[in-house]
Amino acid sequence: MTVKVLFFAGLREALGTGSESLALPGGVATVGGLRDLLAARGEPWSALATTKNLRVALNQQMVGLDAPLKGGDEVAFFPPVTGG
Amino acid sequence: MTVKVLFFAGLREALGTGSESLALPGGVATVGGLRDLLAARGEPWSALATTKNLRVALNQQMVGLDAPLKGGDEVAFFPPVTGG
Amino acid sequence: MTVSVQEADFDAGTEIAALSAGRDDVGAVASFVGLVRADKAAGASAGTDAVQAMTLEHYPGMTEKALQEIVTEAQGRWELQGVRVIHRVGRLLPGERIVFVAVASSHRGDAFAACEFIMDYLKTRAPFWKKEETPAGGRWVDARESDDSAAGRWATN
Amino acid sequence: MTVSVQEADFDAGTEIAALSAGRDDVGAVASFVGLVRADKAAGASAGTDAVQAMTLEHYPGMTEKALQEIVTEAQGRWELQGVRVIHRVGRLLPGERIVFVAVASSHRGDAFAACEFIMDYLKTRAPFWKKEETPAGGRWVDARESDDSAAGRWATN
Repeated sequence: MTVKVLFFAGLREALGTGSESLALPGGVATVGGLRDLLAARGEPWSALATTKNLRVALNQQMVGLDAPLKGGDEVAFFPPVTGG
Repeated sequence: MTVKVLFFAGLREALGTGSESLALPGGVATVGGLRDLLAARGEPWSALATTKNLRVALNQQMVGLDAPLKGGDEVAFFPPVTGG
Repeated sequence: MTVSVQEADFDAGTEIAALSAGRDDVGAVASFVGLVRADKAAGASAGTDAVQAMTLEHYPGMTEKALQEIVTEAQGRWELQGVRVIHRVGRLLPGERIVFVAVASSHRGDAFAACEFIMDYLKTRAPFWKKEETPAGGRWVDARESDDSAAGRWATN
Repeated sequence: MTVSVQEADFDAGTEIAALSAGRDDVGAVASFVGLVRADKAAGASAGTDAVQAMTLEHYPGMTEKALQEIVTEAQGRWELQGVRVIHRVGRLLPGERIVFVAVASSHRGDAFAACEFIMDYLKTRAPFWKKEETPAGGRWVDARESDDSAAGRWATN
Protein backbone atom coordinates (compact mmCIF):
# COMPACT_ATOMS: atom_id res chain seq x y z
CA MET A 1 0.00 0.00 0.00
CA THR A 2 1.00 3.59 -0.64
CA VAL A 3 0.78 6.49 1.81
CA LYS A 4 1.49 10.19 1.58
CA VAL A 5 3.97 11.45 4.19
CA LEU A 6 4.28 15.11 5.23
CA PHE A 7 6.86 16.93 7.37
CA PHE A 8 6.54 20.37 8.95
CA ALA A 9 8.59 23.12 10.58
CA GLY A 10 12.03 22.21 11.96
CA LEU A 11 11.59 18.61 10.91
CA ARG A 12 10.81 19.62 7.32
CA GLU A 13 13.96 21.76 7.28
CA ALA A 14 16.13 19.02 8.80
CA LEU A 15 14.92 16.47 6.23
CA GLY A 16 15.15 18.91 3.33
CA THR A 17 11.70 17.88 2.09
CA GLY A 18 8.07 18.59 2.97
CA SER A 19 6.42 15.49 1.53
CA GLU A 20 6.83 12.20 -0.26
CA SER A 21 4.70 9.38 -1.54
CA LEU A 22 5.82 6.02 -0.22
CA ALA A 23 4.98 2.39 -1.04
CA LEU A 24 5.14 0.56 2.29
CA PRO A 25 6.84 -2.83 2.69
CA GLY A 26 4.62 -5.57 4.13
CA GLY A 27 5.77 -5.34 7.74
CA VAL A 28 4.83 -1.68 8.25
CA ALA A 29 1.31 -1.52 9.69
CA THR A 30 1.30 1.54 12.02
CA VAL A 31 2.48 5.17 11.98
CA GLY A 32 5.18 4.07 14.46
CA GLY A 33 6.35 1.44 11.97
CA LEU A 34 6.45 4.10 9.26
CA ARG A 35 8.45 6.40 11.54
CA ASP A 36 10.99 3.61 12.20
CA LEU A 37 11.22 2.76 8.49
CA LEU A 38 12.05 6.38 7.63
CA ALA A 39 14.43 6.89 10.56
CA ALA A 40 16.39 3.79 9.49
CA ARG A 41 17.48 5.61 6.32
CA GLY A 42 20.21 7.26 8.41
CA GLU A 43 21.11 10.97 8.45
CA PRO A 44 19.18 13.25 8.24
CA TRP A 45 16.21 10.85 8.60
CA SER A 46 17.22 9.72 12.07
CA ALA A 47 15.79 13.09 13.20
CA LEU A 48 12.44 11.26 13.13
CA ALA A 49 13.69 9.05 15.96
CA THR A 50 15.42 11.82 17.93
CA THR A 51 12.94 14.75 17.66
CA LYS A 52 11.71 15.49 21.15
CA ASN A 53 7.98 14.88 21.58
CA LEU A 54 7.47 14.06 17.88
CA ARG A 55 3.82 14.51 16.93
CA VAL A 56 1.94 12.48 14.32
CA ALA A 57 -1.28 13.26 12.49
CA LEU A 58 -3.09 10.55 10.50
CA ASN A 59 -5.49 11.97 7.93
CA GLN A 60 -5.21 15.32 9.70
CA GLN A 61 -6.09 14.00 13.17
CA MET A 62 -3.50 13.77 15.95
CA VAL A 63 -2.80 10.10 16.76
CA GLY A 64 -0.44 7.94 18.78
CA LEU A 65 2.34 5.85 17.23
CA ASP A 66 0.17 2.71 17.44
CA ALA A 67 -2.41 4.06 14.97
CA PRO A 68 -2.90 1.54 12.10
CA LEU A 69 -2.22 2.50 8.47
CA LYS A 70 -4.18 1.76 5.32
CA GLY A 71 -3.53 2.55 1.67
CA GLY A 72 -4.08 6.20 0.71
CA ASP A 73 -3.51 7.51 4.25
CA GLU A 74 -1.95 10.93 4.79
CA VAL A 75 0.60 10.82 7.62
CA ALA A 76 2.25 13.99 8.96
CA PHE A 77 5.23 14.16 11.31
CA PHE A 78 6.05 17.40 13.13
CA PRO A 79 7.43 18.91 16.34
CA PRO A 80 5.07 20.13 19.09
CA VAL A 81 2.99 23.03 17.80
CA THR A 82 3.78 26.63 18.74
CA GLY A 83 1.02 28.80 17.27
CA GLY A 84 -1.23 31.33 18.92
CA MET B 1 -21.68 69.63 62.08
CA THR B 2 -23.16 69.60 58.59
CA VAL B 3 -22.94 66.77 56.08
CA LYS B 4 -24.07 66.32 52.49
CA VAL B 5 -26.33 63.29 51.96
CA LEU B 6 -26.91 61.65 48.55
CA PHE B 7 -29.39 59.00 47.40
CA PHE B 8 -29.26 56.95 44.22
CA ALA B 9 -31.36 54.68 42.01
CA GLY B 10 -34.49 53.11 43.52
CA LEU B 11 -33.80 54.76 46.86
CA ARG B 12 -33.58 58.21 45.23
CA GLU B 13 -36.92 57.57 43.53
CA ALA B 14 -38.56 56.29 46.71
CA LEU B 15 -37.42 59.35 48.68
CA GLY B 16 -38.26 61.76 45.88
CA THR B 17 -34.91 63.52 46.29
CA GLY B 18 -31.29 62.92 45.28
CA SER B 19 -29.50 65.00 47.90
CA GLU B 20 -29.77 67.25 50.91
CA SER B 21 -27.53 69.18 53.26
CA LEU B 22 -28.11 68.29 56.87
CA ALA B 23 -27.00 69.76 60.20
CA LEU B 24 -26.56 66.78 62.51
CA PRO B 25 -27.82 66.73 66.11
CA GLY B 26 -25.16 65.99 68.73
CA GLY B 27 -25.87 62.29 69.18
CA VAL B 28 -25.27 61.31 65.54
CA ALA B 29 -21.65 60.23 65.13
CA THR B 30 -21.69 57.47 62.49
CA VAL B 31 -23.25 56.79 59.07
CA GLY B 32 -25.47 54.25 60.83
CA GLY B 33 -26.66 56.98 63.20
CA LEU B 34 -27.38 59.23 60.21
CA ARG B 35 -29.31 56.42 58.55
CA ASP B 36 -31.44 55.94 61.70
CA LEU B 37 -32.04 59.69 62.00
CA LEU B 38 -33.34 59.89 58.44
CA ALA B 39 -35.37 56.67 58.66
CA ALA B 40 -37.11 58.02 61.79
CA ARG B 41 -38.77 60.74 59.66
CA GLY B 42 -41.39 58.12 58.71
CA GLU B 43 -42.66 57.40 55.18
CA PRO B 44 -41.05 57.46 52.67
CA TRP B 45 -37.83 57.77 54.68
CA SER B 46 -38.27 54.46 56.44
CA ALA B 47 -37.07 52.96 53.11
CA LEU B 48 -33.59 53.67 54.50
CA ALA B 49 -34.24 51.10 57.21
CA THR B 50 -36.01 48.55 55.00
CA THR B 51 -33.91 48.61 51.79
CA LYS B 52 -32.33 45.18 51.41
CA ASN B 53 -28.54 45.26 51.63
CA LEU B 54 -28.40 49.06 51.83
CA ARG B 55 -24.96 50.32 50.80
CA VAL B 56 -23.19 53.40 52.16
CA ALA B 57 -20.32 55.41 50.74
CA LEU B 58 -18.48 57.97 52.86
CA ASN B 59 -16.60 60.54 50.80
CA GLN B 60 -17.01 58.23 47.79
CA GLN B 61 -15.60 55.13 49.50
CA MET B 62 -17.77 52.16 50.45
CA VAL B 63 -17.96 51.87 54.25
CA GLY B 64 -19.82 49.98 56.97
CA LEU B 65 -22.53 51.55 59.15
CA ASP B 66 -20.02 52.06 61.96
CA ALA B 67 -17.91 54.55 59.97
CA PRO B 68 -17.51 57.83 61.97
CA LEU B 69 -18.73 61.18 60.59
CA LYS B 70 -17.10 64.58 60.60
CA GLY B 71 -18.28 67.99 59.36
CA GLY B 72 -18.24 68.39 55.57
CA ASP B 73 -18.51 64.65 54.87
CA GLU B 74 -20.36 63.40 51.79
CA VAL B 75 -22.52 60.37 52.65
CA ALA B 76 -24.32 58.39 49.95
CA PHE B 77 -27.00 55.74 50.50
CA PHE B 78 -27.93 53.36 47.68
CA PRO B 79 -29.06 49.82 46.85
CA PRO B 80 -26.51 47.17 45.74
CA VAL B 81 -24.92 48.21 42.44
CA THR B 82 -25.97 46.62 39.15
CA GLY B 83 -23.67 48.02 36.46
CA GLY B 84 -21.51 46.21 33.94
CA MET C 1 -6.52 57.63 30.08
CA THR C 2 -7.46 54.38 31.78
CA VAL C 3 -11.07 54.84 32.86
CA SER C 4 -13.97 56.59 31.11
CA VAL C 5 -17.62 57.01 32.10
CA GLN C 6 -19.50 58.36 29.11
CA GLU C 7 -22.78 58.44 27.20
CA ALA C 8 -21.04 57.87 23.86
CA ASP C 9 -20.49 54.48 22.29
CA PHE C 10 -16.96 53.10 21.80
CA ASP C 11 -15.10 51.01 19.24
CA ALA C 12 -13.54 47.92 20.79
CA GLY C 13 -11.02 47.52 17.94
CA THR C 14 -9.68 51.05 18.38
CA GLU C 15 -9.34 50.59 22.14
CA ILE C 16 -7.67 47.17 21.84
CA ALA C 17 -5.22 48.46 19.22
CA ALA C 18 -4.35 51.49 21.37
CA LEU C 19 -3.08 49.22 24.17
CA SER C 20 -0.25 47.86 21.97
CA ALA C 21 0.23 50.81 19.59
CA GLY C 22 3.85 51.85 19.13
CA ARG C 23 5.26 49.08 21.32
CA ASP C 24 6.59 45.59 20.66
CA ASP C 25 6.45 44.03 24.13
CA VAL C 26 2.70 43.36 24.42
CA GLY C 27 1.93 39.72 23.77
CA ALA C 28 -1.70 39.51 24.79
CA VAL C 29 -4.80 41.69 24.99
CA ALA C 30 -7.85 40.15 26.65
CA SER C 31 -11.04 42.15 26.43
CA PHE C 32 -14.72 42.11 27.23
CA VAL C 33 -17.80 43.83 25.86
CA GLY C 34 -21.08 43.75 27.80
CA LEU C 35 -24.31 44.44 25.91
CA VAL C 36 -27.96 45.17 26.71
CA ARG C 37 -30.04 42.01 26.37
CA ALA C 38 -33.70 42.27 25.48
CA ASP C 39 -34.46 39.09 27.40
CA LYS C 40 -32.70 40.16 30.54
CA ALA C 41 -35.67 41.28 32.58
CA ALA C 42 -35.50 39.44 35.89
CA GLY C 43 -37.97 36.57 35.95
CA ALA C 44 -39.23 37.32 32.44
CA SER C 45 -40.50 34.35 30.49
CA ALA C 46 -39.41 33.97 26.90
CA GLY C 47 -41.08 36.40 24.55
CA THR C 48 -42.95 38.30 27.27
CA ASP C 49 -41.92 41.21 29.38
CA ALA C 50 -38.94 41.98 27.18
CA VAL C 51 -36.57 44.83 28.00
CA GLN C 52 -37.28 47.72 25.61
CA ALA C 53 -34.55 50.00 26.94
CA MET C 54 -32.32 50.45 29.93
CA THR C 55 -31.15 53.55 31.76
CA LEU C 56 -27.85 53.54 33.60
CA GLU C 57 -27.54 55.86 36.59
CA HIS C 58 -24.23 56.39 38.38
CA TYR C 59 -22.56 58.36 41.16
CA PRO C 60 -20.42 60.95 39.36
CA GLY C 61 -17.05 61.32 41.01
CA MET C 62 -17.20 58.10 42.98
CA THR C 63 -17.67 56.05 39.81
CA GLU C 64 -14.38 57.08 38.24
CA LYS C 65 -12.61 56.68 41.58
CA ALA C 66 -14.05 53.19 42.16
CA LEU C 67 -13.12 52.04 38.65
CA GLN C 68 -9.59 53.38 39.04
CA GLU C 69 -9.23 51.57 42.36
CA ILE C 70 -10.32 48.29 40.76
CA VAL C 71 -7.73 48.79 38.00
CA THR C 72 -5.02 49.59 40.56
CA GLU C 73 -5.94 46.44 42.50
CA ALA C 74 -5.62 44.39 39.28
CA GLN C 75 -2.25 45.99 38.51
CA GLY C 76 -1.03 44.90 41.93
CA ARG C 77 -2.11 41.31 41.39
CA TRP C 78 -0.86 40.71 37.83
CA GLU C 79 1.88 42.02 35.55
CA LEU C 80 -0.06 44.32 33.27
CA GLN C 81 1.12 46.65 30.51
CA GLY C 82 -2.11 48.57 30.03
CA VAL C 83 -5.77 48.63 31.06
CA ARG C 84 -8.77 50.37 29.54
CA VAL C 85 -12.23 50.56 31.10
CA ILE C 86 -15.22 52.30 29.49
CA HIS C 87 -18.68 52.29 31.05
CA ARG C 88 -21.60 53.97 29.36
CA VAL C 89 -24.39 55.79 31.23
CA GLY C 90 -27.78 57.11 30.15
CA ARG C 91 -30.44 55.36 28.08
CA LEU C 92 -29.41 52.32 26.02
CA LEU C 93 -31.36 49.99 23.73
CA PRO C 94 -31.14 46.18 23.45
CA GLY C 95 -28.03 45.22 21.47
CA GLU C 96 -26.15 48.35 22.51
CA ARG C 97 -22.77 48.14 24.21
CA ILE C 98 -22.70 48.97 27.94
CA VAL C 99 -19.20 48.24 29.17
CA PHE C 100 -15.71 47.56 27.84
CA VAL C 101 -12.66 46.22 29.66
CA ALA C 102 -9.34 45.44 27.97
CA VAL C 103 -6.07 44.35 29.56
CA ALA C 104 -2.64 44.12 27.91
CA SER C 105 0.11 41.90 29.26
CA SER C 106 3.15 39.94 28.11
CA HIS C 107 1.29 36.75 28.98
CA ARG C 108 -2.22 35.66 28.13
CA GLY C 109 -2.92 34.10 31.54
CA ASP C 110 -2.41 37.45 33.29
CA ALA C 111 -4.46 39.30 30.66
CA PHE C 112 -7.43 36.93 30.95
CA ALA C 113 -7.38 36.80 34.75
CA ALA C 114 -7.11 40.57 35.18
CA CYS C 115 -9.86 41.26 32.62
CA GLU C 116 -12.29 38.89 34.33
CA PHE C 117 -11.29 40.21 37.78
CA ILE C 118 -12.01 43.81 36.73
CA MET C 119 -15.43 42.83 35.35
CA ASP C 120 -16.32 40.88 38.50
CA TYR C 121 -15.28 43.73 40.78
CA LEU C 122 -16.93 46.35 38.61
CA LYS C 123 -20.21 44.44 38.90
CA THR C 124 -20.16 44.62 42.70
CA ARG C 125 -18.13 47.73 43.57
CA ALA C 126 -18.68 50.42 40.95
CA PRO C 127 -21.73 52.65 41.65
CA PHE C 128 -23.88 52.02 38.57
CA TRP C 129 -27.58 51.10 38.65
CA LYS C 130 -29.70 49.80 35.81
CA LYS C 131 -33.36 50.59 35.35
CA GLU C 132 -35.18 48.50 32.76
CA GLU C 133 -38.13 49.69 30.68
CA THR C 134 -40.57 46.87 29.90
CA PRO C 135 -44.14 46.80 28.61
CA ALA C 136 -45.14 46.46 32.29
CA GLY C 137 -43.30 49.65 33.24
CA GLY C 138 -39.90 50.64 34.61
CA ARG C 139 -38.10 48.68 37.29
CA TRP C 140 -34.70 48.76 38.93
CA VAL C 141 -32.59 45.67 38.32
CA ASP C 142 -31.89 43.64 41.45
CA ALA C 143 -28.30 42.78 42.29
CA ARG C 144 -27.56 39.12 41.63
CA GLU C 145 -26.00 36.79 44.14
CA SER C 146 -24.02 35.21 41.30
CA ASP C 147 -22.19 38.52 40.88
CA ASP C 148 -21.25 38.58 44.55
CA SER C 149 -19.94 35.03 44.36
CA ALA C 150 -18.03 35.81 41.14
CA ALA C 151 -16.29 38.69 42.90
CA GLY C 152 -15.76 36.57 46.01
CA ARG C 153 -13.61 34.11 44.04
CA TRP C 154 -10.83 36.68 43.92
CA ALA C 155 -10.64 37.24 47.68
CA THR C 156 -7.13 36.90 49.03
CA ASN C 157 -6.77 35.32 52.44
CA MET D 1 -17.71 31.70 9.02
CA THR D 2 -16.24 30.66 12.35
CA VAL D 3 -12.59 29.89 11.62
CA SER D 4 -10.13 31.65 9.29
CA VAL D 5 -6.46 31.00 8.57
CA GLN D 6 -5.10 33.92 6.58
CA GLU D 7 -2.12 36.15 5.82
CA ALA D 8 -4.22 39.31 6.10
CA ASP D 9 -4.59 41.34 9.27
CA PHE D 10 -7.97 41.64 11.00
CA ASP D 11 -9.91 44.29 12.93
CA ALA D 12 -10.93 43.09 16.37
CA GLY D 13 -13.71 45.68 16.67
CA THR D 14 -15.37 44.56 13.45
CA GLU D 15 -15.20 40.90 14.48
CA ILE D 16 -16.51 41.56 17.99
CA ALA D 17 -19.39 43.68 16.65
CA ALA D 18 -20.31 40.99 14.09
CA LEU D 19 -20.98 38.47 16.89
CA SER D 20 -23.87 40.54 18.25
CA ALA D 21 -24.96 42.37 15.08
CA GLY D 22 -28.70 42.26 14.44
CA ARG D 23 -29.53 40.40 17.64
CA ASP D 24 -30.53 41.45 21.13
CA ASP D 25 -29.81 38.30 23.14
CA VAL D 26 -26.01 38.52 23.37
CA GLY D 27 -24.95 39.81 26.78
CA ALA D 28 -21.21 39.23 26.69
CA VAL D 29 -18.37 39.03 24.18
CA ALA D 30 -14.98 37.98 25.56
CA SER D 31 -12.07 38.21 23.17
CA PHE D 32 -8.33 37.82 22.87
CA VAL D 33 -5.66 39.22 20.59
CA GLY D 34 -2.17 37.69 20.53
CA LEU D 35 0.71 39.78 19.18
CA VAL D 36 4.34 39.26 18.12
CA ARG D 37 6.69 40.30 20.93
CA ALA D 38 10.18 41.54 20.08
CA ASP D 39 11.52 40.22 23.38
CA LYS D 40 10.06 36.79 23.02
CA ALA D 41 13.15 34.90 21.86
CA ALA D 42 13.59 31.93 24.17
CA GLY D 43 16.33 32.60 26.72
CA ALA D 44 17.07 36.05 25.29
CA SER D 45 18.43 38.57 27.73
CA ALA D 46 16.94 42.06 27.72
CA GLY D 47 18.00 44.15 24.75
CA THR D 48 19.97 41.39 23.04
CA ASP D 49 18.87 38.71 20.69
CA ALA D 50 15.60 40.48 19.95
CA VAL D 51 13.06 38.99 17.57
CA GLN D 52 13.15 40.95 14.30
CA ALA D 53 10.37 38.99 12.60
CA MET D 54 8.47 35.75 12.88
CA THR D 55 7.22 33.33 10.23
CA LEU D 56 4.20 31.18 10.93
CA GLU D 57 4.01 27.85 9.11
CA HIS D 58 0.91 25.66 9.28
CA TYR D 59 -0.58 22.43 7.94
CA PRO D 60 -3.19 23.55 5.39
CA GLY D 61 -6.35 21.50 5.67
CA MET D 62 -5.63 20.11 9.11
CA THR D 63 -5.33 23.59 10.61
CA GLU D 64 -8.89 24.62 9.77
CA LYS D 65 -10.17 21.22 10.87
CA ALA D 66 -8.31 21.34 14.20
CA LEU D 67 -9.55 24.88 14.95
CA GLN D 68 -13.14 23.90 14.12
CA GLU D 69 -12.87 20.89 16.43
CA ILE D 70 -11.65 23.11 19.28
CA VAL D 71 -14.60 25.45 18.70
CA THR D 72 -17.04 22.52 18.64
CA GLU D 73 -15.57 21.23 21.89
CA ALA D 74 -16.06 24.67 23.48
CA GLN D 75 -19.65 24.81 22.21
CA GLY D 76 -20.29 21.50 23.93
CA ARG D 77 -18.92 22.71 27.24
CA TRP D 78 -20.52 26.16 27.47
CA GLU D 79 -23.66 27.90 26.23
CA LEU D 80 -22.27 29.99 23.39
CA GLN D 81 -24.04 32.19 20.87
CA GLY D 82 -21.14 32.70 18.49
CA VAL D 83 -17.40 32.07 18.13
CA ARG D 84 -14.81 33.62 15.82
CA VAL D 85 -11.21 32.42 15.43
CA ILE D 86 -8.66 34.05 13.12
CA HIS D 87 -5.04 32.89 12.92
CA ARG D 88 -2.54 34.59 10.65
CA VAL D 89 0.25 32.78 8.79
CA GLY D 90 3.34 33.98 6.93
CA ARG D 91 5.88 36.58 8.01
CA LEU D 92 4.93 38.97 10.82
CA LEU D 93 6.81 41.80 12.54
CA PRO D 94 6.95 42.66 16.26
CA GLY D 95 3.75 44.40 17.32
CA GLU D 96 1.68 42.70 14.61
CA ARG D 97 -1.43 40.71 15.48
CA ILE D 98 -1.12 36.90 15.22
CA VAL D 99 -4.33 35.43 16.55
CA PHE D 100 -7.86 36.47 17.46
CA VAL D 101 -10.51 34.57 19.43
CA ALA D 102 -13.92 35.99 20.36
CA VAL D 103 -16.82 34.26 22.07
CA ALA D 104 -20.38 35.56 22.49
CA SER D 105 -22.69 34.28 25.20
CA SER D 106 -25.63 35.38 27.34
CA HIS D 107 -23.34 35.24 30.36
CA ARG D 108 -19.86 36.61 30.88
CA GLY D 109 -18.58 33.59 32.81
CA ASP D 110 -19.22 31.30 29.85
CA ALA D 111 -17.73 33.80 27.39
CA PHE D 112 -14.51 34.22 29.39
CA ALA D 113 -14.06 30.49 30.06
CA ALA D 114 -14.68 29.45 26.46
CA CYS D 115 -12.36 32.14 25.08
CA GLU D 116 -9.51 31.10 27.34
CA PHE D 117 -10.20 27.41 26.65
CA ILE D 118 -10.01 27.95 22.89
CA MET D 119 -6.70 29.83 23.23
CA ASP D 120 -5.23 27.13 25.47
CA TYR D 121 -6.26 24.31 23.14
CA LEU D 122 -5.20 26.22 20.04
CA LYS D 123 -1.71 26.59 21.56
CA THR D 124 -1.29 22.83 21.92
CA ARG D 125 -3.54 21.26 19.24
CA ALA D 126 -3.60 23.48 16.16
CA PRO D 127 -0.75 22.77 13.71
CA PHE D 128 1.06 26.12 13.62
CA TRP D 129 4.80 26.58 14.07
CA LYS D 130 6.70 29.80 14.68
CA LYS D 131 10.19 30.51 13.38
CA GLU D 132 11.87 33.59 14.83
CA GLU D 133 14.38 35.76 12.99
CA THR D 134 17.00 37.23 15.34
CA PRO D 135 20.39 38.89 14.77
CA ALA D 136 21.89 35.43 15.51
CA GLY D 137 19.82 33.79 12.75
CA GLY D 138 16.55 31.92 12.42
CA ARG D 139 15.29 29.42 14.95
CA TRP D 140 12.13 27.44 15.53
CA VAL D 141 10.31 28.30 18.74
CA ASP D 142 10.22 25.45 21.26
CA ALA D 143 6.87 24.40 22.67
CA ARG D 144 6.45 25.53 26.26
CA GLU D 145 5.46 23.26 29.11
CA SER D 146 3.33 26.09 30.48
CA ASP D 147 1.13 25.78 27.39
CA ASP D 148 0.65 22.06 27.97
CA SER D 149 -0.29 22.66 31.58
CA ALA D 150 -2.65 25.50 30.60
CA ALA D 151 -4.47 23.14 28.23
CA GLY D 152 -4.37 20.37 30.80
CA ARG D 153 -6.46 22.44 33.22
CA TRP D 154 -9.51 21.87 31.05
CA ALA D 155 -9.28 18.07 31.05
CA THR D 156 -12.54 16.40 32.03
CA ASN D 157 -12.28 13.29 34.15
